[in-house]
Amino acid sequence: MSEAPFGRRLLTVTGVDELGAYRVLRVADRDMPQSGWQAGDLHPGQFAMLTAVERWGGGEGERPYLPRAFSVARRTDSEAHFLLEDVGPGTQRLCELRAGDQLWVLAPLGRGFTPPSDGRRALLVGGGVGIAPLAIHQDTLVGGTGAGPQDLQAPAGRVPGVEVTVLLGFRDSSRATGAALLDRAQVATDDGSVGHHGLVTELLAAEIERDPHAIVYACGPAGMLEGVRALCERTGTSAQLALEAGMACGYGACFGCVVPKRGGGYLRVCVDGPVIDAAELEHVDAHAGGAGGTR
Amino acid sequence: MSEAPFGRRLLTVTGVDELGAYRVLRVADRDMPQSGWQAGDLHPGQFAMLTAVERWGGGEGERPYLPRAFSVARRTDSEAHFLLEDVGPGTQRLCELRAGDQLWVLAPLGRGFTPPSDGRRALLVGGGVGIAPLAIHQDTLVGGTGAGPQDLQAPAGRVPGVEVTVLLGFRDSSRATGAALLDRAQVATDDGSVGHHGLVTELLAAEIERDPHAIVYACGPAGMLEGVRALCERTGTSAQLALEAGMACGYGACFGCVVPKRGGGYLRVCVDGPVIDAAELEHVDAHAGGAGGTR
Amino acid sequence: MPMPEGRAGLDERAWPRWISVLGRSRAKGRAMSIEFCGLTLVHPIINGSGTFDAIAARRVFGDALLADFPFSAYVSKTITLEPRVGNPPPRLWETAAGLINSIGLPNKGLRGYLAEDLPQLAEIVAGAGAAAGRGPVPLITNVMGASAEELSTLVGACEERPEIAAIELNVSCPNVKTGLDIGADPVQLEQVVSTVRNRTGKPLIVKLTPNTADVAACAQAAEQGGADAVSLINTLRATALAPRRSGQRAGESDGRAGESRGLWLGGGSGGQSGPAIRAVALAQVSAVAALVGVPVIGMGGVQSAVHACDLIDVGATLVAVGTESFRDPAAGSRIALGL
Amino acid sequence: MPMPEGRAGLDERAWPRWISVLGRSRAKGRAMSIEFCGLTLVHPIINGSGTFDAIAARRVFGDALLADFPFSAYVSKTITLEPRVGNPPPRLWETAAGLINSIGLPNKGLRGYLAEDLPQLAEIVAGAGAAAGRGPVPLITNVMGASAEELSTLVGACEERPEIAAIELNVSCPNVKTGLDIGADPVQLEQVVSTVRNRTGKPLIVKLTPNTADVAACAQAAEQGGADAVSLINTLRATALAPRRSGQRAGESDGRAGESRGLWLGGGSGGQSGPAIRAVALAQVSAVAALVGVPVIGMGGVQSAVHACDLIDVGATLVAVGTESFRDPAAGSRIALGL
Ligand SMILES: Cc1cc2nc3c(=O)[nH]c(=O)nc-3n(C[C@H](O)[C@H](O)[C@H](O)COP(=O)(O)OP(=O)(O)OC[C@H]3O[C@@H](n4cnc5c(N)ncnc54)[C@H](O)[C@@H]3O)c2cc1C
Ligand SMILES: Cc1cc2nc3c(=O)[nH]c(=O)nc-3n(C[C@H](O)[C@H](O)[C@H](O)COP(=O)(O)OP(=O)(O)OC[C@H]3O[C@@H](n4cnc5c(N)ncnc54)[C@H](O)[C@@H]3O)c2cc1C
Ligand SMILES: Cc1cc2nc3c(=O)[nH]c(=O)nc-3n(C[C@H](O)[C@H](O)[C@H](O)COP(=O)(O)O)c2cc1C
Ligand SMILES: Cc1cc2nc3c(=O)[nH]c(=O)nc-3n(C[C@H](O)[C@H](O)[C@H](O)COP(=O)(O)O)c2cc1C
Ligand code: FES
Ligand code: FES
Repeated sequence: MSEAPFGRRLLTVTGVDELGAYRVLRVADRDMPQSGWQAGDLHPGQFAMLTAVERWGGGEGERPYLPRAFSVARRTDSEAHFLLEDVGPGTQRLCELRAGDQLWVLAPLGRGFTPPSDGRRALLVGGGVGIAPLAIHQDTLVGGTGAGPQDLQAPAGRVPGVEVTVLLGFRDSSRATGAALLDRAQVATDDGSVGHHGLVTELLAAEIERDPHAIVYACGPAGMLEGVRALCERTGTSAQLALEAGMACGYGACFGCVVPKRGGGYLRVCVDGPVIDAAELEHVDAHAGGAGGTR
Repeated sequence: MSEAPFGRRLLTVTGVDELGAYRVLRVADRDMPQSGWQAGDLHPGQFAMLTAVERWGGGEGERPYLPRAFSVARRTDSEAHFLLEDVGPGTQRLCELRAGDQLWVLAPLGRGFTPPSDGRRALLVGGGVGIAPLAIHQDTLVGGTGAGPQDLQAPAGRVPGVEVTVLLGFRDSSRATGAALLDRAQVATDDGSVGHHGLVTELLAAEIERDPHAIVYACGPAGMLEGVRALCERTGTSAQLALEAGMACGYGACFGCVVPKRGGGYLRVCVDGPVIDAAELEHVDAHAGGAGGTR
Repeated sequence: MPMPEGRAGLDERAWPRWISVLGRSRAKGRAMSIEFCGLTLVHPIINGSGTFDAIAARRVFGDALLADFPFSAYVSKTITLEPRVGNPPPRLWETAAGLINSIGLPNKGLRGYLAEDLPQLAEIVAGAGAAAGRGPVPLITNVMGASAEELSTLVGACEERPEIAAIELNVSCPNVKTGLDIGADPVQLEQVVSTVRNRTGKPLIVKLTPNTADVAACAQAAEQGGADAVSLINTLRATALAPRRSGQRAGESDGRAGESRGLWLGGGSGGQSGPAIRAVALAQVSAVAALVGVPVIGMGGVQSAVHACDLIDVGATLVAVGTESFRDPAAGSRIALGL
Repeated sequence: MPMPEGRAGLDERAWPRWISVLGRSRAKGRAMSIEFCGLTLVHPIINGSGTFDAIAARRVFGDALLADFPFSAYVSKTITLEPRVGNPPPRLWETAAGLINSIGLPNKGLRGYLAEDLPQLAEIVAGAGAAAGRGPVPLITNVMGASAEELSTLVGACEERPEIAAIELNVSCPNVKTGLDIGADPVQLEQVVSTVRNRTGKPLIVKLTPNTADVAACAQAAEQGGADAVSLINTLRATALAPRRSGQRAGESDGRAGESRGLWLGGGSGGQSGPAIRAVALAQVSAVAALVGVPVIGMGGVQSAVHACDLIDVGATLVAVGTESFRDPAAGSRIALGL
């Protein structure tokens, strides 16, 4: 896993693309490592703390004030991409950014996913903006031949012959549009407007049935993650969950981003996570939930 | 003097024009009374409390937060004009406004100038952004035939045959450009780049010498106002000074905007002023000074 | 001191009575109304003492003020026994999301207030009530004294004036040189309150100081002393230095240390108000409401109905608006309508 | 309590010694240096306890942290006798220009700290010093106890460890259920300080609580008890309610009153920090520096060199940065360079 340079870096927005209910924020960044599994690499699941240079630290209701956490959704050789959902003042401000605007970026932070060992199948399960870390995870595992843009260089991390299955759940069709961020995704929607009418965990159960040795990589709303955790506990499937928590610093300084650890005590999502082995958790509680930071 | 409607009004910016070191903020406003000397009229010297709807109440350094006070510089039948000098976060934000942006406006506020009695000459003496109230004062006295725009309707207040002499002092030539706001102004600059090299009070002394019965109307930096006050005290000339003070409310609620009264106690600039008879003051202190609010 | 759980609006039964009224009334589209110490108020929003000069506002806004009077009860600025001119300027400093004031309680003194201001205020609150087809908006007079004797004189004089519906004791103003701050010491506070309590049958509100170790203990002392209600929070003690170069912007300076600089405020230090103190106010109101039985008037940084509801949800019966009225004179009505 | 004039940096001779050094050194382009309780610091900016976990930061940033270590002395988070897991989440709430935290002082307890954390911290401060061609960055250990006995044990244990350059007593943390807050009562505070004073020859810093009626009196008590320095301000007691609808924005709600809502913070209430408390901090530091002879560490909402200079101008010798480090891990260096 790569170390972050000490201190925020001042980067420039290259563009913000609409993706259904979401936005893809593209930032010019040649210094962040490419994704992979070696020590110096950017590990899929690592995140960044973002602050807009202009109009941050005030405004109606005087928020946002602190930086906000976002998974690196994609790494091209010249850009870092972030998937945004406007759920409050910080994400709203970031969604308003335009090409040329400047951004403070502290990254890469946290512990990411670890690749599947000895050719086991990777089940990528996500929902809402939780699909962001799964996108770069897929890019990295399959060598970026997936839904990634052309200039996506084949990452160091390519795992030869690994089989990747992508299962994504969304509330409605405008959100399901986000599935385009990944390659060959099976989609479930709560309202049945796209794909399977129901929960993504139902699709997951079927896949696990078929292949109990698969490894699950999940990121999404708290409810979904808890469903995945409970299911994998029952079936004895190993799962890596990318959690969220309200964060002030993102680098272990404030002790604000904790989730309860199995057997007592707490884990700091920013340094002990965001990717945490499901076995370390008794349950995923509402505050460790997917899209929506402190929700 | 006209009463203000109770509560801020949401108005739209029609344009912001450059005027040397200053900006002229034009706001669409058909409801504010036209200028004149009757009860219901807008009196020259009255002011407004302005707040930008967007990006006010936060930002780097978390200011501006409170509304800011500005003299009505000109009243056309469709617009109110304000002269701005960028001296801090509030004026900077207002200078950034563009046509179509919205503004909260509480106006008209305070006591304005009273017209010269029995054909006495009006000596308008100003400096820096302090020239703003003098512009509408001249418009009103002479019936708006001066430097005012074409659609400037002849105000009710026209004082037949009144003689108006305008003396303006500026720091340098880029500020002296502001003199264009008034008609037939004699200009003095500290650096001698335009007009008389020296203080406007020197020009004033000469004018008073020539006509001791003239009435002085002054607005500008504290130093200039104190010079005018002291001069008029010596020569027994009656003078009306438009003061400034740091303000929170503009309508008498906070008691924050006071200046010392001759013989003890304080006057609230927003309700007892901003125009105060020089005889009511022992001196104009640094905080009651012209351009720059709380300076 | 952390808040006992089960408080802070968690418990249905803990909500002030009027909220259910409000709930029903909204359904039925009727105006809400609240009982407060025997007074009937049309909504829960009043002004913070010293933040709305109704006499000046009447001159500035004319009858329009009466037609849309923003408060369901009107609180006067603090009145002292002798006249005060207040502190020398500057009296204001804008802070991060707030304001520091060092006004110094200018007022005409008890005699001047009763002779000149009270009749005008009475006419205004009567006019405001009449404009809404009701009786006068209840008038609350806020008084401050350095001793129990002074306060007794003040309260005794108010007792005799029928125009005054209730009395608020300011035992907390941080930016005046009263030496010891009686409001900060529960023992002293209880003595003072019980002394003045005997001087009036009108509702007696004690405005607590936030600059204390245990505001809930002070509130309890006021209650034991016989207060009919408590109000909080007053401003937090704060100060500011003169900017380095005039016109220089916060954050912009290279900040050379050691330049000779004076205090900005003529009064030396002052009191912080506005959004910056909102979360502190919420904690103090919550702690007080959890401990006392008398109604609580909550205030501090309220800018919107959301903020007012937060205070109500932790147990406030009324909410006062102060600094926000400087930004918007009609803030009181805007907030009341949002409820 | 208003500030005596003639203080607050008005008086040349009142400035801390290092400022003139700084003045000279800047001219000569040399690094500044400051004496603080016998320690020599390269600049006046340190961290606030509990706001910078150097061990975690070392893991996240690697040697880059040592090369650009942002503080001239490093203060540990608060250590207690027994281990603490801290408060349940959520622990954070963003406010108007600030942050409320309800962390609950998680730490490994004295034994765990001395055995596991201290050696790592010692290595980090040594590495940071070495990277600048100097000795170790002085390490200050912050301890908290519910009683004089507990504090004595903690201080006594620190006394024996040469890695520890100085000790800071936290008598002020508002968001932990220690029952009575010793720091708020001058008499109690003096007793406690004089008791632990005998247990160590190392510089003893007392971190005062801001949640008190007269912080200057508390500072004086600490000084009389034998403190070598005082530090302030800690966070102001504050709280927050859960947002009505998730994702709902502040100010956006129509604010229906009386909806059942709980406290947001797992710990119930918490402490306000950040820009919102800056003016309160300036007033308290000013009042304390005017009264005590020992050096003062000022903190509260410092985001820039301007804010640090404000504290220095009212008499602080060192300035601590807390919440701003969350926004910018290198804030300490940025501010020190701006001086
Ligand atoms: C490791 C990690 C990775 C993430 N990756 C992504 C990503 O790729 N894409 C993405 O869109 N999001 C991501 N998030 C979530 C994102 O950080 C949050 O959505 C964002 O912080 C919300 O900020 P906001 O200001 O927009 O809304 P906020 O209002 O700050 O947050 C929304 C939620 O925060 C709570 N809240 C409301 N007010 C406050 C307050 N005053 N203080 C504290 N909490 C409050 C409420 O629960 C509300 O629903 C990630 C979070 C983490 C921790
Ligand atoms: C009746 C009246 C009429 C006016 N008419 C005009 C006009 O027509 N045109 C015009 O340009 N200006 C006018 N002014 C002045 C104008 O109101 C001020 O320039 C404006 O308020 C400055 O605000 P700012 O945020 O830009 O700068 P600020 O920084 O708020 O004000 C600049 C000055 O305020 C002081 N200051 C700095 N920081 C603070 C702080 N935190 N809190 C309080 N004071 C601080 C300093 O002295 C600084 O030099 C008028 C003022 C009054 C009272
Ligand atoms: C300019 C100003 C003047 C004040 N004067 C008084 C006063 O005379 N008496 C008093 O009890 N409180 C006074 N206060 C305190 C307010 O009533 C209120 O308690 C405080 O400002 C917090 O509310 P806010 O944040 O909504 O302003 C004053 C506050 C301000 C800002
Ligand atoms: C998240 C957080 C944790 C803190 N933990 C401690 C602590 O363990 N011990 C302590 O004495 N102060 C603690 N503090 C208080 C800070 O050291 C500092 O006094 C306060 O935050 C004010 O400074 P600031 O506004 O720069 O943050 C903490 C503050 C924050 C925000
Ligand atoms: S966000 Fe600060 S410790 Fe995790
Ligand atoms: S600005 Fe508030 S009273 Fe004048």
